Amino acid sequence: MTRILLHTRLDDCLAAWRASGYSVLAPSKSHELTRFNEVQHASDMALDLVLPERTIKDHFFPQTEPLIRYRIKKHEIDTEEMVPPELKRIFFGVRPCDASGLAIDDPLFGWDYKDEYWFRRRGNSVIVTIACTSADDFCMCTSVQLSPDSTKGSDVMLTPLKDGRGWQVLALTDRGNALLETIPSILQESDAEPAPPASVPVKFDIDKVTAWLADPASFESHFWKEISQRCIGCASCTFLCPTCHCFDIQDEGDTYSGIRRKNWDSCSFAMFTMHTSGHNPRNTQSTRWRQRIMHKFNYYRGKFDVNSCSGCGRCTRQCPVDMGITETLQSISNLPR
Amino acid sequence: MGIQEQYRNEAAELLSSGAVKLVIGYGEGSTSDRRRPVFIRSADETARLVLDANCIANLSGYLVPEGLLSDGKSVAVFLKPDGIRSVNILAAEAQVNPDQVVILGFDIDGGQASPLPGRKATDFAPLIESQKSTGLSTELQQEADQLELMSATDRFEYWNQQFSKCIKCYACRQVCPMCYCRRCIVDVNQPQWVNTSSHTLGNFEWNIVRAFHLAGRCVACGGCDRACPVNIPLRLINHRMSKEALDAFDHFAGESADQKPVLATFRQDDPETFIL
Amino acid sequence: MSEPFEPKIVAFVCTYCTYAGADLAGTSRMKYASNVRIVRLPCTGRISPMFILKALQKGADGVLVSGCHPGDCHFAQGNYHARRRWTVFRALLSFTGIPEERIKFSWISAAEGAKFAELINGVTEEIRSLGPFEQYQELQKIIETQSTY
Amino acid sequence: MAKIGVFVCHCGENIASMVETAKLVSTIADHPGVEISTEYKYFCSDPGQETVKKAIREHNLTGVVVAACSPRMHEQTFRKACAEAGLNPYMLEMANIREHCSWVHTDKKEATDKAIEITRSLVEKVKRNNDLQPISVPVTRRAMVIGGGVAGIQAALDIASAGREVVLVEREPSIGGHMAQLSETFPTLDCSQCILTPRMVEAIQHPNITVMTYSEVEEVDGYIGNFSVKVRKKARYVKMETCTGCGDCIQKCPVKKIPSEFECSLGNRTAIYTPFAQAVPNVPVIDRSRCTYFKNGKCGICKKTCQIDSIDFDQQDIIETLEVGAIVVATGFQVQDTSGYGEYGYGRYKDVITGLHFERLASASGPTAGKILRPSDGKEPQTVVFIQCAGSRDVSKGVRYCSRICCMYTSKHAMLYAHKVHEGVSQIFYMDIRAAGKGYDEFTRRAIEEDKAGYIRGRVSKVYEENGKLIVRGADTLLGRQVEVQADMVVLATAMVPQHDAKDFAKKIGISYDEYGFYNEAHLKLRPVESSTAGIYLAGACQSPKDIPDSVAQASAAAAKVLGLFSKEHLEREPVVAMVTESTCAGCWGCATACPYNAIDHRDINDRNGNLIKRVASVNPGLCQGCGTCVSFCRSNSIDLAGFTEKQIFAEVMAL
Repeated sequence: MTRILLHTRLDDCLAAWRASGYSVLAPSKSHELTRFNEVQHASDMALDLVLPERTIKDHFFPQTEPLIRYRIKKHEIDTEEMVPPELKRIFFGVRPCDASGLAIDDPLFGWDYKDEYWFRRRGNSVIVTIACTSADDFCMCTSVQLSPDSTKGSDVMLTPLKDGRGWQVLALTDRGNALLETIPSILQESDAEPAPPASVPVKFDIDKVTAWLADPASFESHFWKEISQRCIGCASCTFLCPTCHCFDIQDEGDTYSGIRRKNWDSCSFAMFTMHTSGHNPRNTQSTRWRQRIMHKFNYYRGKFDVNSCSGCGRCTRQCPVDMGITETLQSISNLPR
Repeated sequence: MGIQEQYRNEAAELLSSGAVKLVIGYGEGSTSDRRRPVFIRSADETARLVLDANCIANLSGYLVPEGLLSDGKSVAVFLKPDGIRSVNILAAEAQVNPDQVVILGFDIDGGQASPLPGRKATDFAPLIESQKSTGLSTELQQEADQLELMSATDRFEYWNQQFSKCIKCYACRQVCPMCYCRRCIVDVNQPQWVNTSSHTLGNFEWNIVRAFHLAGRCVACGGCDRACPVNIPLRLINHRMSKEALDAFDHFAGESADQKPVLATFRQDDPETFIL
Repeated sequence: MSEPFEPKIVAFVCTYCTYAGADLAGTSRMKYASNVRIVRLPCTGRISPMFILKALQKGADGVLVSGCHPGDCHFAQGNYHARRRWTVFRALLSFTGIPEERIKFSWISAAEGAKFAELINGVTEEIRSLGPFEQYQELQKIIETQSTY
Repeated sequence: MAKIGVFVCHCGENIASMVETAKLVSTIADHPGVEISTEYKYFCSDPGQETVKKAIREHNLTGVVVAACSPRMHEQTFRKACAEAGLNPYMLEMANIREHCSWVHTDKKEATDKAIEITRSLVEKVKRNNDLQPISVPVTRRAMVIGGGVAGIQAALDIASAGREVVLVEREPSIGGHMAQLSETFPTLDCSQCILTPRMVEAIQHPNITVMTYSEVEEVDGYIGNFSVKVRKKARYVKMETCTGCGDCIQKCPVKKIPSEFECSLGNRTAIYTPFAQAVPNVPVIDRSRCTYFKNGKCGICKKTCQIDSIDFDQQDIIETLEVGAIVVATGFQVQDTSGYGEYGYGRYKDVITGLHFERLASASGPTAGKILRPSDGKEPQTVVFIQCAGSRDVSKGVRYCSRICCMYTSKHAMLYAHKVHEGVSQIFYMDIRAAGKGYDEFTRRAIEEDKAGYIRGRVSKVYEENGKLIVRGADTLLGRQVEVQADMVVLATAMVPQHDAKDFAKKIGISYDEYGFYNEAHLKLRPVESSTAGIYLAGACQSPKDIPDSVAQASAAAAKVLGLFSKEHLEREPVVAMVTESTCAGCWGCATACPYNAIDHRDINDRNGNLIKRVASVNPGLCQGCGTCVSFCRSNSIDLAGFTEKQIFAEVMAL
């Protein structure tokens, strides 16, 4: 016997959570885009998507974030720190890959200096994940040692029932338990069978890939030029990635005042490594693509012992020229030894 | 012989005769209906080329990277009429030498790719001329009309919502053959005309500036619109600019390789009804 | 509201005609509304559309762009080029919902001090009746407040 | 760090009575980067300027804002003061709080707030000003005058007499222009050729003048002080060096029935010809299109006739490139084609002629040796009707402007007619008599009073033929009735219009023109002889319709301008010019296309081995006038304008 949540009780659930001071964000479609928006009703949610187009990363590490407000005075500059508000949030209907993305990024934001913006939001948020029972051609979680029902990064795991009436509910963390305690009467005990997870074929041999990347000779391989030839150097892969985390600090303002902000940046951009002198150590797109792959599957792994990829496949799904991590890693894993 | 076979043969012939050093075309993509740009350097690779109704991307942007044409050798490229117009603009703006571009022209109609006769951009002049006389896309116009019917306030709100989705990934810019600048205006920080941050104001400014820079240069290939990962209807704003260039200045982007930029020229009798 | 709304208007003008026209209005002691701030450029050809966007960001409720009459440009052609840019940029702004009434263009020669004064009064009055350009100013406010994400 | 000095001027009471200067001073003093902020009654006065200079020195100011009057008033004054205090003069900005503020507002608070904002934004601008140095351009002290009419001859003589070299280029075989065609000239009635030909001879004999006739300017490159002009010397087929002008070839030429352009087709010329007897140089040309030899290789009589073998059928056009520092354009006018005026019967009736025809009829050297005879039958007309404004001031069919000379020459024609045909009756249909000029009104009065010129105020609706007479039907608006006049000859005062190729020529040399094709002066009142392009000057009717005195006066004025330019070996120009950031320029040439002055060239950037890396735009500071049209075109912000840089304007706007 496990606890289940029926679709029909979802609205009650939302009401209870709101009553407990949470705001609920779930995949929904607004202005031709699927992303995590605040929802009031179950009917606002788009839970049948394989994946929303935007990740939940956006809500922890926003594309632009104000850090400091400054005012320029005659002889000094007044500053005022801007910290994110304390907001209790539930992310409902997160896919395992997106939830994993948060867990993958946690060590990065905390290894030397604890990024207050990230962890304050992490601490205030409960991740309610729904295991995947369907996948599309681009899904690749199984290739990066994750799975359609991976619990990594989740506080509560929902597994769809075979009969389609609802989900099996499993709290994974204290935060998850606390959340479920707000809805004791809404959950019920049942022995309904869970639906099997989606079948996601393994597309490359990650061990082979990481071994090749770790080989210093690979750095100068002609492979990079070949594989990245059509890359146009946009940042749609990095900005839609649940784990990419590079940023830039910018001051924006007028003569009298302004705001220092943290903005997403991307290794795909030529400007990313441009020096003031005009010299650019990564002056071709192939060196930039190499950096992206190396970072995710070699350097990050070396530092935090985890690949900086959760296999969501957005990089390929959204790529204007049909590139992406899958093709590159597939090609690496097919390289002759 | 189907068009794919025919063009594979032509590509092979161009490469083996040494007429071109490279063929830029389409290959199989990661799904059955996706096509991806491929770069073919020898005749025995031409079997990788695919040509069908899914080949919609405008490949002309791949002609621009620094150094590609500097050896004086020619490159062949698969282009639809929109792409041919792009080549004309790139030639007019001195970014490519049109003599080095061999066009493998085709068009898509009724779900079929069909060959277009001609090899040089000039060969397609009558085709482009007839496109001009046909006018801009009526589908786009109908979509744009929906917006024009709104009040300014509603229209502002509409774009506000659209642009607030923008994440400044610059896929629109990077995929666009016209965005060949060595340094984009958004990357100019002395002074910072365009707010780099991806808040709605910054997004608004970016999208307006890009549309303005494309005025009279956009060939409506739809690349930016398709590339946008957050589905901003960029086609509409670019269409509005094309319409203005055509209506006010009789300027149809990419008419010929010696067409002058619409905003670098003028006529003394240009319309000016709005000026007080 | 305690105080009546006074619009903020930024004008970009060429030095040879409209700036001189404004000088003439001054030397003729004509009186006009004080809402306009003038930015002097050598020629309307120098006026980039970015100026207009920045003025709006700075909270302008209206923008005025003015230069020599066609054929009178000190630089022979600058205003013809400017006119094309305005035509296109105006269409663009309008399409994105920035009301045409808020972005004004005019030709004012060095001799048209009276026209300058009338124009400033007319434009000020019109923008005053439109009210503040809250929609655009809201964009600036969003920047200054917390990220919504 | 910026150290800006702000100097708030009271301008007596002009500013101080409306702007609270003390508040302005104290508010600005609080602005970042302002080192000193102070006020004074008159900063433009000597003690005022002294205050500014002292402050610059004592505070080591890096920039100065004078909040006072319009920069158009005192910018130069304060720039000079800055320079004298050791500050680059371009580190100054004027905040216009008088013309744009105190004089035009009535509310002290509003005016003060505005003054603060104006001043503040200019403080931000001046922080970003750069030291600029005047641009020094070497001057080639040789002038070219294009057009050998009276204006061109006068300009050439004036420049040459002041000791500078001049090249006078004329496209016809002889200099002289329209004035050579005229009979007598108003208001003195001296013979046109008698006063002109000595000048023509003086010009060709002047040691400083090189006359190039039968030559056309093909291309003008370069800029003020440094023009490079390509001139096509058309093949004359007669050797200039040896021909003595004996005229034997002309006598013998068998092709005699060619309507003479000079005679307005009232007389004929030969295939080898000089346009008129007093032509300078007196060397004929062969009209290739009419010459039998060139048509079929037969004839060659002229060659056989010439005793000194000066005929050379093998001559080719020669392109000569000349370096000059200044150009005077004196390309003149033409008379409007009147064929559109069917109601006047021009072209249909032989005896309906233009004023210029009449000049030839009245000229002692003309086809009738000065007798007024009808073209149709050679008889002396007893009644002549003159129709004024036949094209001028006519919005529907002609030109909107007044041709300025027709009132005067029509009076003159009536007079000449009266002098030659004593019993003749002249009737003049006119709209207004415009006789503003020294001795002009007296002249027309004389025509009316002494020479019985009959003036009828009104327009002519139709000229038709009836029983061998021309009937002129018109209105007499003073009497308010229809009139019909029987005439033996009708003379149309046709409009003066630009040369047929005036616009093309303007494009070739890079000057601007108006809707008609008359060349634009830099400023109608204050710079009337300068074209819109520095170093190119205008003289005569190419700018607008003019009579001889005005043409000559303008020619001398243009010559004075040229001589002024030539007074120094180097010329100093305002450093407000465009500059290119080569590292980011993509070489799309939009700036070059947009530039009104063709001031932007291509520049190749090569690597050490001389291989081309890229081509970028490059501004020629000698040509650039500093309008900034290129700057707002450039999509990548790779071109900027000194004095009005993107940084400066941005800062100015962001401080508002």
